[in-house]
Amino acid sequence: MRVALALISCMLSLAGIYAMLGVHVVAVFQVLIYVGAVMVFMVYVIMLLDVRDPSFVRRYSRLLLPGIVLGALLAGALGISAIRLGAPVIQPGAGAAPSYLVQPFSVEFLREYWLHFELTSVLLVAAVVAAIAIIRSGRRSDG
Amino acid sequence: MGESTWLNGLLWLPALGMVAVTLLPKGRDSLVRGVTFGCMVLQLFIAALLYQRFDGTVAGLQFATDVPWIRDWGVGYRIGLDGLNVLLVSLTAFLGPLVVAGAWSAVHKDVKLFHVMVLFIQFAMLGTFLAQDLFLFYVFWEAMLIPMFLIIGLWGGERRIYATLKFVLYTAFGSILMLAALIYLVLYTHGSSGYMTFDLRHLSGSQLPLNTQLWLLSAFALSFAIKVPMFPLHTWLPDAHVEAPTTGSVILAGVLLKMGTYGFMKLGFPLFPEAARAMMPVIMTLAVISIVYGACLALVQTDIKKIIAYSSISHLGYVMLGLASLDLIGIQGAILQMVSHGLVAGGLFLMVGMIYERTHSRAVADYGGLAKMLPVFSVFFTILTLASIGLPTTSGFAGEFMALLGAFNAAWPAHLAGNDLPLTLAVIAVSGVVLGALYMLWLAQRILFGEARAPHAPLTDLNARETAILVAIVAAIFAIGLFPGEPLAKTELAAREFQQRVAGETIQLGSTR
Amino acid sequence: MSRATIACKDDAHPMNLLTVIVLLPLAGFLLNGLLGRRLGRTFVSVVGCGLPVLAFLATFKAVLLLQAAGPDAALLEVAYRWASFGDRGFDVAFYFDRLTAVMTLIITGVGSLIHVYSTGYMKDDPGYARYFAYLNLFLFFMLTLVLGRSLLVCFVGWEGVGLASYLLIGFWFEDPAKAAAGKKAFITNRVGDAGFLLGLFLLYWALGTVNMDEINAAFAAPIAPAVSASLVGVLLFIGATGKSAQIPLHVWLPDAMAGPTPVSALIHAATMVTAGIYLVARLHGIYEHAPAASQVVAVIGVLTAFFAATIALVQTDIKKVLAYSTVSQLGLMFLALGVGAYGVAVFHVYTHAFFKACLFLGAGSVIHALGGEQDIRKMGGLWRKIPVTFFTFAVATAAIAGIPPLAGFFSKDEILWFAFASEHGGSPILWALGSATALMTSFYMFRLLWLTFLTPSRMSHETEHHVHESPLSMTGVLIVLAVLSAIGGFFELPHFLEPLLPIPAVVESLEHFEHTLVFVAVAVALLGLAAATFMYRRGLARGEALAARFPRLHRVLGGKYYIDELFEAVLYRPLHWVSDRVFLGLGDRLLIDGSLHGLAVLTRRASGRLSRVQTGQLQWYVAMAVIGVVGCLVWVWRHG
Amino acid sequence: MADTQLLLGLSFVLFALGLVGVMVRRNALVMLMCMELMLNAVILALVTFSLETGTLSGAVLVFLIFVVAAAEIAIAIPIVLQLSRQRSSLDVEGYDRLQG
Repeated sequence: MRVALALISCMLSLAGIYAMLGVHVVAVFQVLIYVGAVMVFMVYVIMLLDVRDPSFVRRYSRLLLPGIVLGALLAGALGISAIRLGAPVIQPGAGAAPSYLVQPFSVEFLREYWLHFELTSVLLVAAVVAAIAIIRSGRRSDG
Repeated sequence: MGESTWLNGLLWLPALGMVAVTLLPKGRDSLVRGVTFGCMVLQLFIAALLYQRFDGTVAGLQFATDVPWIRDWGVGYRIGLDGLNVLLVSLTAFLGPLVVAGAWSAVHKDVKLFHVMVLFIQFAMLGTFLAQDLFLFYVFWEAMLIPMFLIIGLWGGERRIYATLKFVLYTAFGSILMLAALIYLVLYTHGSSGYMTFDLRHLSGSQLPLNTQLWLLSAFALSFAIKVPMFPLHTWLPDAHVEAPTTGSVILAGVLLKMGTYGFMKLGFPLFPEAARAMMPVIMTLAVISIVYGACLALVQTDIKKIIAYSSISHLGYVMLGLASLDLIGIQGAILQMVSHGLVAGGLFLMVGMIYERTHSRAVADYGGLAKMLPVFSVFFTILTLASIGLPTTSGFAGEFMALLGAFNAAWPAHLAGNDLPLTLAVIAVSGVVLGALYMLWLAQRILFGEARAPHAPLTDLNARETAILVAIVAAIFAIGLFPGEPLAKTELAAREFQQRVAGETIQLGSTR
Repeated sequence: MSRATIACKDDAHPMNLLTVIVLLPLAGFLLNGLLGRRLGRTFVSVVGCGLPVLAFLATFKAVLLLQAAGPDAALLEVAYRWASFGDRGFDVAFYFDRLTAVMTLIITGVGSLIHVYSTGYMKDDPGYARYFAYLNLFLFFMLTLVLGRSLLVCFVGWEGVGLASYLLIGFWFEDPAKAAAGKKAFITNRVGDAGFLLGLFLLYWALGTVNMDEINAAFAAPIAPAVSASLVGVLLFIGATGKSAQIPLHVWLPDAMAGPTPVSALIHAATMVTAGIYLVARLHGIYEHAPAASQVVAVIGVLTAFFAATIALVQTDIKKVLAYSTVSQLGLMFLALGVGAYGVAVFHVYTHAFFKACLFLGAGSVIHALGGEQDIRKMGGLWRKIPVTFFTFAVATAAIAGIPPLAGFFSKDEILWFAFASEHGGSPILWALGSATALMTSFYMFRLLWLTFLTPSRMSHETEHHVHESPLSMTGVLIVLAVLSAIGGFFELPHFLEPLLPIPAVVESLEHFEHTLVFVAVAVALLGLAAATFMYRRGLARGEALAARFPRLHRVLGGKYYIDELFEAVLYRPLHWVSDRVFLGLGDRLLIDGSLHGLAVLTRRASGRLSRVQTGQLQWYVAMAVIGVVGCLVWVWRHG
Repeated sequence: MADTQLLLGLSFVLFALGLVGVMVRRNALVMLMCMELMLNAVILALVTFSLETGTLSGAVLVFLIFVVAAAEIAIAIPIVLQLSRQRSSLDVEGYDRLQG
């Protein structure tokens, strides 16, 4: 449970950063989808499963030390490669900086990327069907 | 155009045969055997006709067909009859009906598939011999493996899985290297001469630097050496022979072993002449080792088929010796020895098959005094033993004699020039003649003479069918033994061309100095 | 030395005669072989004996033709071209000059006599047809050998004769020992043939031809060919030792007695074993220019003669005594060849054929009479029961011992003379050994005569009463041969062959010794007779006493110097051991197969260990992924 | 422009932490949550690049990631539920049936 709360707070702070950067749409949806939908679902599941589970007691797997070392290594490597590569590959946009406010962004978004928007709906439907399939196969196997 | 239709007919007849046999109803075994036998006999007639009309004096391909197949790779369906393969094609066609007749009463388990396989392997073998295009050659070369794998695998003896796996893996390993070398060669000629072709005639024209030639030749040589089989790569042969059914053994010994030597003669040496010349001492040494090694091992075997298998290694050592001598007589001897070994080993395996059908035992120790019980069998067995030893008037002698003569013709000038290796090798090869007599006579004496005993003692002597097969083989052996000039006239031009191509300068024939 | 060769094809000459001579016995073989068993005994004996006689008559006709054509003429007849290579090739051709005439006459003549004899000897043998088929096959190959013009055709006959002797020695194949003797003969011959082949290849490379007359001419030509005559000479001599049972390769001849007696008479006395001498005599051109090779021939010849004679002294089997005597006589012939007396050697072949065939057939008649008994210690007192055999046997024994008027004396005396005085390598030592051999020869021959015929009978009772004289077909032949071996010596063969085979010049200083040596030879022969009579007049007693006094020597001689056991230990067993342990065990099984199986096990074990990486733990996979990513990043830096 | 360096650094750290979390923690749910954290880090990096280069497609992509994240968690949770019911524990080490 504590992990979930920590994660929610982290996501909210991220939303804050986005807002400060002026990308309000993203900030709003971040809160709406991530915190609202995903984390609620996660909290719900955590509450569903009983707490006495042994994995809560022995928290860390055998890979504790190597895990941390690898994490640090990765972060270092990413950092170094970012510094060495210097300016990002893609050139700064020639046009005026588009405003990230809600109205112009959504007009722009739906005019150009309507296809991708529709595709996402297909993806969601697929996800729902998959979820149901897993549940049913689960019931049949123990039924 | 009429000319090449005969050859295409010869090649595609077994394929048609396969289709015909598959369409036959399942249960009718004798019908299946009849159709296959008819197809083989028809093929023999065509082959005889082609052999008759093949003109020894005309260089290059005869009855050739050249149809583009995969155009942008330069691959063509190019087949043709030339001096090198005319005798081997005739041998294959000659053995075809004998093989089918030999297995008349031996195979009872799903006869149809068996005969389809026999036709398939006949088709693949003829294709390999006739192919004048490297790609086509490789396709047929690989196609041969499948039926052989099944024939040994399905109808073989107890350890057939091990034997057939070993056989296929060995050959496949070799041919993969060959494929790599083949592709490299074609790409190289593509690079240097601008157009990509698999046609043998053009490929042999390309000038490759020596060390690439060496690499390519060693890849080709490995694949062919496994097939010959030469000394270090021969262990698959005894197992394959012991476990193969009679038909499998006869085809394996009769024709398949010639693929390796034919490969050397047709592809290996002519494509890479300088490398071939450089590798001659190695090949000659391996050939002589094969002769002596095969003979010695045959001396200590207890299974008749193993003895004949090792004797095949020894005989084919002579072929390689003849080829490696790069002397016209040696090359002609090599070609003749190939045909003679096909007949002799084929005949011996057929006979072992016949005795196996009666007694179901291949161990030498189980037999004795067969001359008393099976007089006709022993007469033929003695004749074939003598042919295998290389007694004059038999084809075995003609082949060995010329191969050794060629080896000496090449060895003496080298000896005078200070390089003693070929001479010592040739002298050791002659000792192979004595070893040959040792093990074959030991075998003949153990099973033919002495007091009469055999498993399931009262044995019936050979029936008409078996006698007819053996009469055909013995007749062919004596024909070649007494009149080798006639077949050699057909191959002389090609052999001379091979010699001049590989030996570089045109050595005056058998020059005295 | 150009030779008037008359191509047989010309009109003055009937259809190619030589090919007919050769093919007649082959026809006999085919007829008897295929139809013999079905058409009964009479058909077999008519065909079996008829065709060799026909061949004899045809030879006679050829000889007459040859005589008409002058002393050193030759009939040449090309049958067909065996194989051709460009402008050159091998063809099957037959060549008939005086040397071949003599040899062919012996082969067909003595051969026919022996065929007639065999009809009696093999009468009740089930394999009657097969026997005559093999005998005719032998004649066919022997004639090919002798009549062949090129070394190749000669080699065909050479190996063919080996085959025929293999079949005939192992004729009663039920008995494994007899079959093994046949095998041993064939293999020992084969070793000799390998030497022959080496010589043939060398000649073909050096001279480009294998025709024997051209070879002689090439070596006689002023510019010597590229190859050393001695090397070729020695190689061909190895072939000769194989066939004519000289020292290293003589082991097969005594065992060859396992075959029927007429076979021993024909093959191992009269014809086959003389093939080696014919070869050396025919290719005298080489040996004239190869003093080293001739020396080798002479030394091995005389050693074999002496060595075989010593063994013959103690043999108890009647056929073994004769076998070793043959080896010894062959040694003498090679001695003659070694010292350049080619004509004399052929003369000895000629006389030896007669009396040795007569001896063997006589022994056959004795064995036939005693119902298969071959041990001379169980014989004796036969001279009254089988008088004709005794008389002919006695004449032949006297002939071989060298008693003056008979044939043996003439040829042996000339050999010893030339061994002593020939310019071409004669030496007193050779003569001394030769004379010792002659002494031993007459001793063991008369010992044989005494023990079998003249001493009081030691036969078991029931064989004694069963003894009967052989039928006419056998005794008739014996008489003919006895007569021939008596008068044979008077026909001066060396001078008949003079133009062809030169008689060596004699060292002047020793010129006058000739007559004294003749007396010495006669004395030696009579001394042997006396010693044998003294030793064996009353039976075995004295012989055994002598043997008892030198037990070790007796055992060594009896054991034939243990040569067979030596070959077994030095050649046969190591070959088996090497092939079994080293090649098969180590080579095939361990190294090659082992490495293959090793490869297979290696791959299986390696894949086993690799699969353990799949632990099933999610985190382990994530860790692997991270290492991968970091690796890529690092790689990008280095190569980026 | 200094803040892009900062933001990027933050996203790398967040990503590394998420990764460490996945590797270290035994509980399946915690692993899922760490994955969510890694996703957020990626979104942050995406947004910073989009801002820096002033193109809109960056933001659009963010939306797609939101959808994907939602779909992913929708499937992940039932799988984890099934696994936990079968193995009667959320411990990841228990799920090792796919062994080599």
